[in-house]
Amino acid sequence: MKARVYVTMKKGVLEPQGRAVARSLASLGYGEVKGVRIGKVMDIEMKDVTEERAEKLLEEICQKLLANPVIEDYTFEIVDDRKS
Amino acid sequence: MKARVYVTMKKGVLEPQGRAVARSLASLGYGEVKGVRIGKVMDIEMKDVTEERAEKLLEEICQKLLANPVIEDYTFEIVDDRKS
Amino acid sequence: MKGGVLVFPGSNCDHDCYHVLKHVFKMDTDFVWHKETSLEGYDLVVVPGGFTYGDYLRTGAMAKLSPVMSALKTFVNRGGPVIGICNGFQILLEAGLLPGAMMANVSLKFICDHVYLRTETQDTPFTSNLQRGSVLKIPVAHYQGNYMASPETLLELEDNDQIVFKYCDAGGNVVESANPNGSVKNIAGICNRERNVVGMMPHPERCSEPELGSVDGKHIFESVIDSLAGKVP
Amino acid sequence: MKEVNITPEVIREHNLTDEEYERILEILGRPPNITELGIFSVLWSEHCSYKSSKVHLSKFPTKAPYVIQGPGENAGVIDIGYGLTAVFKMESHNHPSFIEPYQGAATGVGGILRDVFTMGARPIALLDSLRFGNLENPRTRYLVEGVVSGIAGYGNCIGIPTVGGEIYLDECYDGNILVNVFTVGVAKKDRIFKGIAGGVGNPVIYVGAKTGRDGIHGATMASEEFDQESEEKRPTVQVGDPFLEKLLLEACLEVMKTDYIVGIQDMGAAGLTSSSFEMAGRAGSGIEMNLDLVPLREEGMVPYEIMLSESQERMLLVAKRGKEREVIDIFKKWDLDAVVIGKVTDDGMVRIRKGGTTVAELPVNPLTTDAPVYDRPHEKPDYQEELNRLDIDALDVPEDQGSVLKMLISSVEGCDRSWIYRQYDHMIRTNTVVLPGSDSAVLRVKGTTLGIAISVDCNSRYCYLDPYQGGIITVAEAARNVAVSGARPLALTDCLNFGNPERPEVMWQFKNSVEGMAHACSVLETPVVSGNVSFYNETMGRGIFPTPTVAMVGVIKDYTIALAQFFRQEGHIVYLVGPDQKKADIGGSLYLKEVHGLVKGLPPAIDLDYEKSLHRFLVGGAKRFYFESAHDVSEGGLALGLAECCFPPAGSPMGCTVVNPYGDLRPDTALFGETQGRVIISIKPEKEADFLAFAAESGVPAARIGETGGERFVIKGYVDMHIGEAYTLWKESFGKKLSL
Ligand SMILES: Nc1ncnc2c1ncn2[C@@H]1O[C@H](COP(=O)(O)OP(=O)(O)O)[C@@H](O)[C@H]1O
Ligand SMILES: [Mg+2]
Repeated sequence: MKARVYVTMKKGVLEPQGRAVARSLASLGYGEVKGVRIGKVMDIEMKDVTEERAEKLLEEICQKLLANPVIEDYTFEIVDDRKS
Repeated sequence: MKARVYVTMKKGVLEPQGRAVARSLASLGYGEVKGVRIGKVMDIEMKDVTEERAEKLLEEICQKLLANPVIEDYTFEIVDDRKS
Repeated sequence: MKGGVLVFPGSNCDHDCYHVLKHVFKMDTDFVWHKETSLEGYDLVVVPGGFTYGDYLRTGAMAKLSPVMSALKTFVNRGGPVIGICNGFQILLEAGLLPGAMMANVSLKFICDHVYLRTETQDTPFTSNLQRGSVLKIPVAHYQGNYMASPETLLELEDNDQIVFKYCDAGGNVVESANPNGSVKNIAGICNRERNVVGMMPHPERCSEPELGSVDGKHIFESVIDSLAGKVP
Repeated sequence: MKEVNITPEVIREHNLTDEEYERILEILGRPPNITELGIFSVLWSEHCSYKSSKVHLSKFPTKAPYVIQGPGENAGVIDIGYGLTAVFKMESHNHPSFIEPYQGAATGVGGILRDVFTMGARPIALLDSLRFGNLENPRTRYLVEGVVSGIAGYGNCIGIPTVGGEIYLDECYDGNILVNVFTVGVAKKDRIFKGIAGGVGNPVIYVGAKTGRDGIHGATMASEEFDQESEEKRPTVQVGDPFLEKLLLEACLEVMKTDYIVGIQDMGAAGLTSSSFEMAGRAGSGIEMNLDLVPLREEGMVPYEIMLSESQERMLLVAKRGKEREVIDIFKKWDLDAVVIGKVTDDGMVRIRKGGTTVAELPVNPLTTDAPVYDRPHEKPDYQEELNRLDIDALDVPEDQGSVLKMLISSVEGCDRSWIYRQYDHMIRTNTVVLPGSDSAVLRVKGTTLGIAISVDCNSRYCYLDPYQGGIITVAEAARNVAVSGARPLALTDCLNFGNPERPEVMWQFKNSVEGMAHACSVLETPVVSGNVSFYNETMGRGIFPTPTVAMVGVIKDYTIALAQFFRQEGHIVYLVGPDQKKADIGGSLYLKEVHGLVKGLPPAIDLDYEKSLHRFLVGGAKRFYFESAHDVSEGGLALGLAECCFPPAGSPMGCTVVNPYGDLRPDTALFGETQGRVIISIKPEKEADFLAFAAESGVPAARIGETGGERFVIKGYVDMHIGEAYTLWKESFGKKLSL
């Protein structure tokens, strides 16, 4: 089973990478770009799990490891649900 | 207009972060997790652009700046198409 | 008196901290592997700098899950003094032993240089020999030293006198131009409410011997050694 | 696996000539299969076999009483006393860094570190020697940023300080940047490990990262002239994992404390192929391996790919039979894969099996020690004479020497390069007692009084104008940079970066550079103990300046007396020691390049016997506490050299007032000429008599030129600048140039 986890910076948290990219884009002439925020996308491969178990597992590992609740939000989706 | 860009390591290219995270999860007892690959997700905000222009612009900035075509792949999607 | 220097996969400054405790201060010192489950018998614990787990995912994120971290929490709850330096500070943040989080330097560049710190409080075991307002010259070396915390947390830090060091200029003025990484309020180091856990980005172990150009870091180790000596009869 | 037919095309794709293929048929008595052909192609590539350089490299002196291991092993080893050794080597990662600057440079660091810790040494420092094209070219800025952050990314993460280096820009490097990285480690004298597969029946153990399809053909790529087609080879960029290498480093050093290891070697270029063949070659043994046991990162990898993969962070070791478990357990502790994949045999063959069948069976020696060697034709290029012609009198003397100095202070070669080394952790391990910014960095060796001084140098303009003389100066300057810190230069490693050796003019440059270097090495008694050759730094027939980079290693008995180049206090006396500036010694200078846009003339003359006495004087004077600072005069001549003494990277600048000692020369040649063998020394007034007596006794001319102190930088009658302003200009130039 495959899942995708998105970890992004909480609203209000200044995110230096995104700011730098936005600035570079402006200096390259892409004035239309008003803002960039950079987060992480994680492709997770799991074996021998039911969808239910997968959801629980993902929730757990996001809280424990993949995201830092002080500055980050997370969401995830199961990309395919074929048992593998 | 908002868009989301995903930049991930090309298939076959080593992604060391994911490897370390997967190991760490295994040692925490999440043996079901077989693999992790970490990439970037970029939320881009644009102003005064048509959808057509936005697509072209995104394609351009992905190639020029957001992704490193030597080792990374990218995809993007326009998240909402209300003019903002 | 016995010191423990934690060693995680990717700890790099473990040897430097060990060297200072053992050879400069002649303290009985051990390396403590991250799989250990007890810190019984130690009087002082140093969480050294480095790139634990390659700084992958987030700095300190994976280290906080090591077995030794529960032992560290027990040690902290018993009131034992702990200092986290650089990546050690980041680990303490991730583990929730100190409040706030670390972001990439605003320059998006690693920075290795000498900076100046103003001592903001004397009321920790690691600064008890320093005067409030005294200035230290001390090296930094990090990519993620841009400390941030919610406005509420910042208020608490200030109200409870938990800010330990701020970046300043040579004259002790806390000014924007002396801030190497964009850290909020020029914060370089903080402590917990109970004051026995200190985290700081700069490296006192890199300036505790005259041949390294500054001995200002010695005060920090001397403070804790004196505090401990005061407690242990 | 589908058999690939060995057509002439396939042979050519593997960069093997018809003669070389004939030779393969002769050796095997049959046609090779594709796996075997791949193995021949990488082991006989320029990169692995040194086929074009071998005949010349043998001219280097390689011996001294303190040399423990000369060229031929993974790194050179010298005795430094206290039962300790310094283990060092330099290597290039030019082509990979051009394709992907961050990963190319990062894996360059990873590779050189493995070369040193595979010998049992803990690396204590890195240096980087960089060459890029013109800054006007936007790609150059991208490359500089990428390479510097790649070196930082890897070196900082693994926790080894990068304590110095050099950077030059010239349009000749536009299509071929150079990224050379040096590392030195310290090992106990009785605990040196070698890449030897000894003891029949001993297990061959694979450790570290899993094997993926990384950089297949990378070893061949590194030896190939770039052309449009190389674009297609792009997906073969290797990505480094410094965290895994840190684990590998600690695990290897831990396993080396046991008595279980017979031999060990990193898997560098050509991965499993070169490590297995070279280890068997050195031992005169053979190896049998089962590729089914190799940890793989990807599915469906065929023997060809497994043998040629250049995945990073892997090592091959041979352990004592019966100790497999103990060895594997140590790697397990560090969370690393360690697998027995084969054993040592005694028949001089490497046999490789997969899926129950033999997929390659090759004799060791013809692929390694007896690989083809070429004495390629060499010829002086016809443009050389024109290059050497310089009529200085035909050039206008600039009116204001102060503005010239400002130009040099803000040039890439003259400005502050802390923009680079601030990105490198240069203090970790708390050994750096002379920080980057001086002529050499000095590292203390804890538990002893010793300091190790290191410097990396090459003036490729000189080498272009006269490869022989340039080779001499390169070695002499590197040694001088070490000597000014008070350390005695002991031995060097090199990285010889040249164009296409199949062109006679490139071979002429190569041959002459090597001969010049060899001559200087023997007079200065600094043998070559390791090195690396990088040919084919050429794009569409346009080669780089010959760039034989040298990293010198020296030792100072008491590191607490090591000197930096900076003036320390007001009121100290400034001396210039060394021969007088000669008018002609303006050839190839930074001044000519920056002010007149010329790379012409002949490089400065140099007297090596005098140079040797100068080094003795510098080491002796430091020991006797005669000097407060010492700085070698190089690019930019006396004027820039003096300015550099006034500009400490940290702290505040110090003014000085001096006279021009060469009032009878044209002022530009006097102030900016680059006559060799000169050093600017500051001393305390009360030491002057002793200092002068010692200089006379050493046969080193010394001229008092002025004093330190004041708000201004003054060369009386020529330059008068506010020291603070000059300092700011110097500090800010590099960053400004990059952000243009
Ligand atoms: N690429 C680099 N990386 C690290 N340090 C560098 C680099 N380039 C220059 N430096 C440092 O800047 C200082 C001046 O360099 P350079 O002018 O090349 O010295 P020298 O002329 O004495 O060889 C040296 O301390 C050197 O180590
Ligand atoms: Mg020099």
